[in-house]
Amino acid sequence: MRHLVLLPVAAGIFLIPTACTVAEAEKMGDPKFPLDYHPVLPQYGPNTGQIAAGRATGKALEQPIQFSHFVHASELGIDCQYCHSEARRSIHSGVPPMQACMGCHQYVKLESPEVQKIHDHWCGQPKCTVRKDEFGQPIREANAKPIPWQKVHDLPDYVHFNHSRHIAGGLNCTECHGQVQLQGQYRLEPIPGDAEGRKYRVVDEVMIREATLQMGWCLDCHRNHPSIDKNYGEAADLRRAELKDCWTCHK
Amino acid sequence: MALVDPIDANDPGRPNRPATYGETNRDIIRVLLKPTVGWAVAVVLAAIAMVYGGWCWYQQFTWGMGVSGYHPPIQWGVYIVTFVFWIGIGHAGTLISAILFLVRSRWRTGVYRASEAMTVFAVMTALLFPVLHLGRCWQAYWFFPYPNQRQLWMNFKSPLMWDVFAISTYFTVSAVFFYVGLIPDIAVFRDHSRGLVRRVYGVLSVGWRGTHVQWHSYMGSYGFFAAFAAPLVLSVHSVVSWDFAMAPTPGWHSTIFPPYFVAGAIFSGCAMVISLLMPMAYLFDWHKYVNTWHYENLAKMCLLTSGILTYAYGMEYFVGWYSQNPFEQSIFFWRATPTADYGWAFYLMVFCNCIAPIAWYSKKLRTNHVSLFIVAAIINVGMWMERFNIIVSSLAHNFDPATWTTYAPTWIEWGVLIGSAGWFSFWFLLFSKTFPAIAITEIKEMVAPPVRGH
Amino acid sequence: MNRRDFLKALGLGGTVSAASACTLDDNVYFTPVEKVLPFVTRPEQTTPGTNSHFATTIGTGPRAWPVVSVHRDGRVINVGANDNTGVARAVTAANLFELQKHWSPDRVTAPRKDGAPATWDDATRELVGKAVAARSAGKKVAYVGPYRSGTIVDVLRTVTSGNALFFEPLGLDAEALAAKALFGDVGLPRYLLDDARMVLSFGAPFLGDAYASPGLRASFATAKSANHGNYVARFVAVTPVKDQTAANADDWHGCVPGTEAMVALAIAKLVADAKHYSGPATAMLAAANVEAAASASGISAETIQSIAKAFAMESAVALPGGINGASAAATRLAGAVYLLNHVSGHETMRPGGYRGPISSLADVQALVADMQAGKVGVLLLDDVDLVHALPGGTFAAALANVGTVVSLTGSPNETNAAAKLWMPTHDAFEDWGDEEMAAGVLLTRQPGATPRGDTRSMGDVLFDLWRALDAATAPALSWRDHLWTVWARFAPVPAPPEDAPADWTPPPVDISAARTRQWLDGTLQRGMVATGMAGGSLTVTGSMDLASTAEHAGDGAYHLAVYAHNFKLDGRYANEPWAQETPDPMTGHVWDTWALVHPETAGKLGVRDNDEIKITAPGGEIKVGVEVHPCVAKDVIAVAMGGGKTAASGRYAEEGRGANVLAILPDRKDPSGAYVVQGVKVAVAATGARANLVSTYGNDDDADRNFAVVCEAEEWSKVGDAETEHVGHLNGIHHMEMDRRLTANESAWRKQNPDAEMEKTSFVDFYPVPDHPTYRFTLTVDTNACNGCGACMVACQAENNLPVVGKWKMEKARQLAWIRIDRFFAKHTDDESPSVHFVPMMCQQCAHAPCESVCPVLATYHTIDGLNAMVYNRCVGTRYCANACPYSVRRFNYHSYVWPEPFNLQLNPDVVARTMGVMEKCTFCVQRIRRTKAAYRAEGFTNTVPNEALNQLTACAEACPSQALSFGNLNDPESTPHKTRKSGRNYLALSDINTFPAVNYLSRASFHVHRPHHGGGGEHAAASGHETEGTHHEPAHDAGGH
Amino acid sequence: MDQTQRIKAVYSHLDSLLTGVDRLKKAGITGYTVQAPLPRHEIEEIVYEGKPSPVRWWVLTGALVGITTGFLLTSLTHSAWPMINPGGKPVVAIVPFAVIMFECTILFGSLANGLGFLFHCGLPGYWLDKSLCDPRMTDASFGITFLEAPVSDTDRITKLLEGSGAIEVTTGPDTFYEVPNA
Repeated sequence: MRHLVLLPVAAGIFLIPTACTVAEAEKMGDPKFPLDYHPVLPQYGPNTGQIAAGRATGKALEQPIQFSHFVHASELGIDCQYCHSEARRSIHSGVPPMQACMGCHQYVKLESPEVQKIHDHWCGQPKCTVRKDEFGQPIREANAKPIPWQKVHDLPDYVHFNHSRHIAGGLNCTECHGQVQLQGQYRLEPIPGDAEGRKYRVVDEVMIREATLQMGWCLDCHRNHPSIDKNYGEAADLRRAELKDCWTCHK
Repeated sequence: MALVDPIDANDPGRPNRPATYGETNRDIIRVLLKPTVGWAVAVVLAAIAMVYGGWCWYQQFTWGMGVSGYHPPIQWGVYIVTFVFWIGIGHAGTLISAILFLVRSRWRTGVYRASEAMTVFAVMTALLFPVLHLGRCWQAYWFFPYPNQRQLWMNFKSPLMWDVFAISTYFTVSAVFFYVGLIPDIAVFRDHSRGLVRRVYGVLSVGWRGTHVQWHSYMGSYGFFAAFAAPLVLSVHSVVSWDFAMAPTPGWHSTIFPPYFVAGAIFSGCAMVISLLMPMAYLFDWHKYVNTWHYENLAKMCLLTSGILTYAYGMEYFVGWYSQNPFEQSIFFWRATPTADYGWAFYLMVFCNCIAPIAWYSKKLRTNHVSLFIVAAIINVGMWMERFNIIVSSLAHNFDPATWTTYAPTWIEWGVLIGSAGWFSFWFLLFSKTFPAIAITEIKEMVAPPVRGH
Repeated sequence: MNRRDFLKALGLGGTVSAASACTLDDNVYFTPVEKVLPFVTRPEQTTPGTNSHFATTIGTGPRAWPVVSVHRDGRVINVGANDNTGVARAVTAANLFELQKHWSPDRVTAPRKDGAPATWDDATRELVGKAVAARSAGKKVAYVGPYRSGTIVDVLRTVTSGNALFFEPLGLDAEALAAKALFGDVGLPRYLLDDARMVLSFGAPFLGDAYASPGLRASFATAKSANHGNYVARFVAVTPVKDQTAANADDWHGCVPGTEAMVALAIAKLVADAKHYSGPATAMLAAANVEAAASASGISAETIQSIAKAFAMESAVALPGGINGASAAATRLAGAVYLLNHVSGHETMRPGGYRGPISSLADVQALVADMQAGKVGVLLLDDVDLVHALPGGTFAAALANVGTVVSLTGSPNETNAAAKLWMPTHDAFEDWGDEEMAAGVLLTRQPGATPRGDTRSMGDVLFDLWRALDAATAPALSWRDHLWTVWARFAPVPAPPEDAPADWTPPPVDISAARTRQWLDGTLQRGMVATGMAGGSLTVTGSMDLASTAEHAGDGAYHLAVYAHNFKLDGRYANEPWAQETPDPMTGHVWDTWALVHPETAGKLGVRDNDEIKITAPGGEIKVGVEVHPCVAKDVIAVAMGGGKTAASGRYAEEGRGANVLAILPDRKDPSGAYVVQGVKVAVAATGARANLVSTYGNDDDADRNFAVVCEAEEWSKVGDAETEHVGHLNGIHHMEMDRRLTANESAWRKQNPDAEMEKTSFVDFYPVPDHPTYRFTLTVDTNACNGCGACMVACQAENNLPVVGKWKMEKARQLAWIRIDRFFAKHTDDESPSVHFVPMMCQQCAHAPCESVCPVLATYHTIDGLNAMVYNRCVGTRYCANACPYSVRRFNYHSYVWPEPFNLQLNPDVVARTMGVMEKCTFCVQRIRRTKAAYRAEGFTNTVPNEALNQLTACAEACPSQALSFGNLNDPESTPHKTRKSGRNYLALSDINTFPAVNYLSRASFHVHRPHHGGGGEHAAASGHETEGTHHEPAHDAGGH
Repeated sequence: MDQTQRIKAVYSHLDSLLTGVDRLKKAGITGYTVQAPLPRHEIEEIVYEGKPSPVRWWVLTGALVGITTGFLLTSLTHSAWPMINPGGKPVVAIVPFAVIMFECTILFGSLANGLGFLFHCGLPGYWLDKSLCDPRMTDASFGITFLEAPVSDTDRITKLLEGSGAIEVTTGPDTFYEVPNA
């Protein structure tokens, strides 16, 4: 049993470095120069600025307003870039400002509860009516709130995607976003409490992402998309090489 | 039929050899019987060290590499030093089991199983470090070639990629080689146990029966394993040395590195075998199988490789002078300056690796267990210091003088180093208590077979 | 105006913000769902996701810089160079510190009354009430602020009935007093450095921000360049401390602090004699005494004479002392320097410098006396910290007797900590304003962003006060409209209509008229209103007593020299982490205060680097760490200002606190009433403790590794940077023949010469240099132009989201500087002061990069444009690349750094914020390259970017105030890098190790290198000559006549 | 077809075993399994007459597959990204790839060696006949076992084995030995 004497000795040997190590680790919590603490999965934690692509496709997120692309793009035939007008100018496609919604919906479909939600955000309070100026334009309320759309096509922060370059290259929106004009199928239901018995469209799925938006998916086009030959002619080979360069997309 | 005793009558190991096959079995199985207190204490200590190291790694995992003492331009330190150290330790095992097998060296028999176990566990320990020293160790799977949605592969032109292939090959081949050699011996344990233990050993021995077909394949296969492991062991440390030699960093960028590293690895490995087996022999009373004869031969290996190392150190300086490369000259001049930041490390290394082993030129000191153990321990320290010298002092004195700086490891790094020793010892101790740490079959080959006579 | 509205809209959160409460969907990864917040109404003039640029002015008074503020989605994220004013196409470090001040978490952004939040109505009512009460009680309403110019000055003076003081502890008041005495009321003089062959400085830190007027650094670089004329200007500095400015001197004469005035006057007298001057200054020069000056200053009479001889011989300019000359003879030094320039007849000093108000210390002391006497009812405090700057706690005590202390700035400091009423006004990024940086140059300031908090324009606050005090004269307009009206007076007068009557007069200024609006738009885009430059030359109209002696306070054994911290200046940027963490150019120190001690003095004191010493002066004592440094005169202890800021100035000021050297000075002023910090004798003793200084610098010299390369100034003067057959022949370093493939791209060359055989070079390589068909992006670093000011480092930090790591992580050298400035000393003996050489070092974008081939996961590789790419999120963090990098320019994220809010709003969205475990490095601002390429591709699918769009593309090149960095495409024969790569001064860092770097370096011209020459001038000078600077012997004998 | 049964002989001496095997061979009897606690060349020589183990063909195949895999893996994956070119080396650079090819050769060769060993030994062999599970065969004894000796030959074989010096010859159904007290 004389070996057991070793145990306290060993405990001492380990206790001293442990104390030193703890002291060293404690230096990390500095409020002036905060560090990010990652208990489990460092790369996807909050505030790291990184999120994963490759979310499973085919499931719609709960959106604040049951907007139907099907109605607007297919039935009414509105061009994508009528509302998403920044796509040809900027890296963002530009979720349309509420101003754009109000452009039409100050006149049309006012009875729809969904349209009423736009008005509510516009006014910043429920059950509001939109005030109009002398030109008939809706007056912006001071406490207007933007509509908190859930992001469906979400790229990681380390990816640089420039909408305007893709539009300029002649790509169709559907090549990446899928058949959005067919999304937002609806059924008609009577508006509750409406004296005229009008109906409104009930949309089940506002927006579904059809592509994975993963790197390999991007590369499938960047390796050889017909638009490269069309746009670059003789320089197409060089452009293809450039398009496969990491820095084309990564930042 | 004339049966010739394969044992040389003048063999110094002979007096301690068991008389019969049965005695061999009983001697080695005896280790299993009751856990000795010393063993239990050692396992507990190793486990504590392991847990402590794991906790340090957890700190690093959550806070980042910043808990270590690394900073530009010294981006590698204790972790890579320890990595190379453990890989080097592993090499002696393969040398003893494969190369000495091929050259039919008799003294390997007693120590080869334990050395091979040391190899496997040392490589297992070393394997922790490439992962552990990564800034983002959770992405370590990117090192392996597998088809992925990113359509991305790795850079096979990188020495680190060679390293990944070399080390994983080395681990795989060593483990398979080790296990193939173990199979007949596990079968012995199986046949000497009962109940659940017997089932476990039964599964582990994969149904070995000792039939003539099996022995025939075994011998053929074993030879090929040895034949593959021999060049592999030389290549692995060459590749490890290329991790350094392929970078232009002065002090690293040298063609002498592969042989220099291999010799160093065998040097440290043989010393480690001595310092590992001697306590084990005392703990489990293996003196019949592992004794002065083996230690002395290992010490002779150390003497040879110590000479090679000393020559390599000298050559580094000679080439530094002869090449007239100002960067090389500067780094070696700086290293050897006693008052420089790492002068102490250089002279400690020279003492441990070049001067201390000289004691073993004396037969008396070479056969004395105390001096053997002390010098082997010194060599182990010295070989760690050698890697420290190569890695840290070269980086500290990189090309741009405006960035010259020094490096001091933190307690997290020491903790991980301690933890790695615990991890290694833990597995080695578990192994020696549960598996034949001395090769039963091969010992039996040394025993005169039972002959009725005519 | 509509822009303000859109800014409000943008303030609603931009386009995208991460939801704080993440929901998880059932995906394969742990992926938070983000929200997209659209605009309510679309703002005009801007497109979300692109940068908007607003020409504006950062800084006040003589330090006002015309810049553009860069905005993204409603946030100001960066400061860029403004090329339209002709003043300076550059960004200085202080501008970027102002940017960080804008986002500082310590900034007060809403009014406060007695420590409690208040509304602007309440605060204004309080201020007006107190001011009216003070007036009626016969008490003063006073204002103390930094140097300010332009329209606001008159408003301040009117509101305070003339009790507005504009004071900074940086020593310009002596110069203003001297100028007024000698030349009358013309403001400060303007120095023309461009054509000077000799620049003689008595300490003014004119290459840093402490003395900066924009344009001086570029002018100095022009003077130092042989391409401008066939000469290289020689810079002689007479000052006790070789600070960042004096480090650029070809001859530095470390004098005893406080004796510069004697030396200057002696030189002036000698020059006057040499030039046979007879004029109004003759009488004043009579006081000069060369022998007395020599014995007092420690500079030999021969040296003084040779300086004077050189000064008289050729076009030369002398600069005064700034804070380094602020001794008891500060005004006399300035006067002597003015006379020196005057009597030399070189006409390098002209009217037209800064002419805004500069209050002297005497003015401040008068105010302090009033305050103590209880005569000040309301004190309006602007962004100047007098409690910190004035010795003896006098100002703090006087503040207690002031009726109401009002802080008009939102940046806290020790002075406005006493404020009961906080009325934080807009900062430069939010406000309208103008600054008369130099006479006739009115720089305009316009807001680009919506105010960060609930702040107001200072003009509007003052107008409110004015209206309450004197409704009759108060302007009815808002501050902005008032400014526009002021500016519109300079609008071109419209041509009279054809049928105009004979007595037609131009219509009055009407800012609502379309014509005026159009002119205003153009003016705002330019950022400047030219109000008429002053011409002619300065004439001496007055006189002053210039006789001075070495006058020292205190009785210690050592001289104390006080100089301005390069980045914190007098402490005003002490709470800006960028200012704290950018290494001091001379010592590499960060986050602290240190004392420079000459090695010999250190030996006497028995101290080593980082030992703590106690400095005892008549006003008190401080303890600081020692930096043993050869760039300081013997027996002089040099301590930088800007330390000792407490937590009252903010959390980062506290982190890098150090010690306040100003606090231990005796309370004194010079005879004219100027601010005095020099000329104090102190007792110094080692305390035995160790200090905790952190320096990022390694070895002091470049160990013969050809990082810091010099050429002979005379040789260079003959040939300039013209294309030469023997590239680099001026450098005298022996390296391999420059490979033709490095100067011309193979495929580009082949396009031009389709039938020619490739010329064989003597250069054999295992692998060919990669082909760059379109671009080979290259940066040229002219180490002759670089003066070490550090603007590039801060600009890089702002552009590329480099986190600040703090002091204890800096102790482990964890700085994340993608560009660093290596400071090398030339080899020197113990007895002489070395030449200093600044070498900006960034990623060299090697064609055969050692870092690339060792990366196991291809996170770094060579792009087709010749860049060394780094894909951050592919990096696993082996750090092997950093080990392999011969230039040690790769930086590693040891932790995930988080920007304390609201610093995170300054982040550049085009660059990802790296997380822990990832290697990062300079990539020539690839986000800007990508953006520029996309802009040109939008015009046609194969457009390549022309040289003009690339020349200052990177953040460092854009910032560099001396234009030492130029970016370009090596394949383009018109680009600067292409041309300089063939010059005689060109060298590549570590060219012998075959990394084929993209960065060109141009060697620094030195007067102290003499090499044996072999054959003709174009041969390689094989013998590598080291600079042999003898600072104390015969410096100027060769300054003339070549 | 003849009925078969097991015959098992245990030897405690190596020369007796060799004599037994020799006699069986001379008698032209096949179908026996020799067991030994260690590999003895004498047994191999007498049973296989110097014929090498077929494992070597596995090894050769594995090594060739390995070197090919190494080359294809490296060159194909790099050719997929020809513009991602680190350090100025050619896309397919044989010198660095040789290391990978070497390691793959060793790895695949060794794994094939292991597989060949298992295959030719009939391992894992938990289902093997219980007659072969004799603890004495891993301890100090040798054995010759007929798993399916024709019943008609039983007597002849038994006699032959006993005559060669077997200490024990048993016939009949499975014989399973309890583990002795170790």
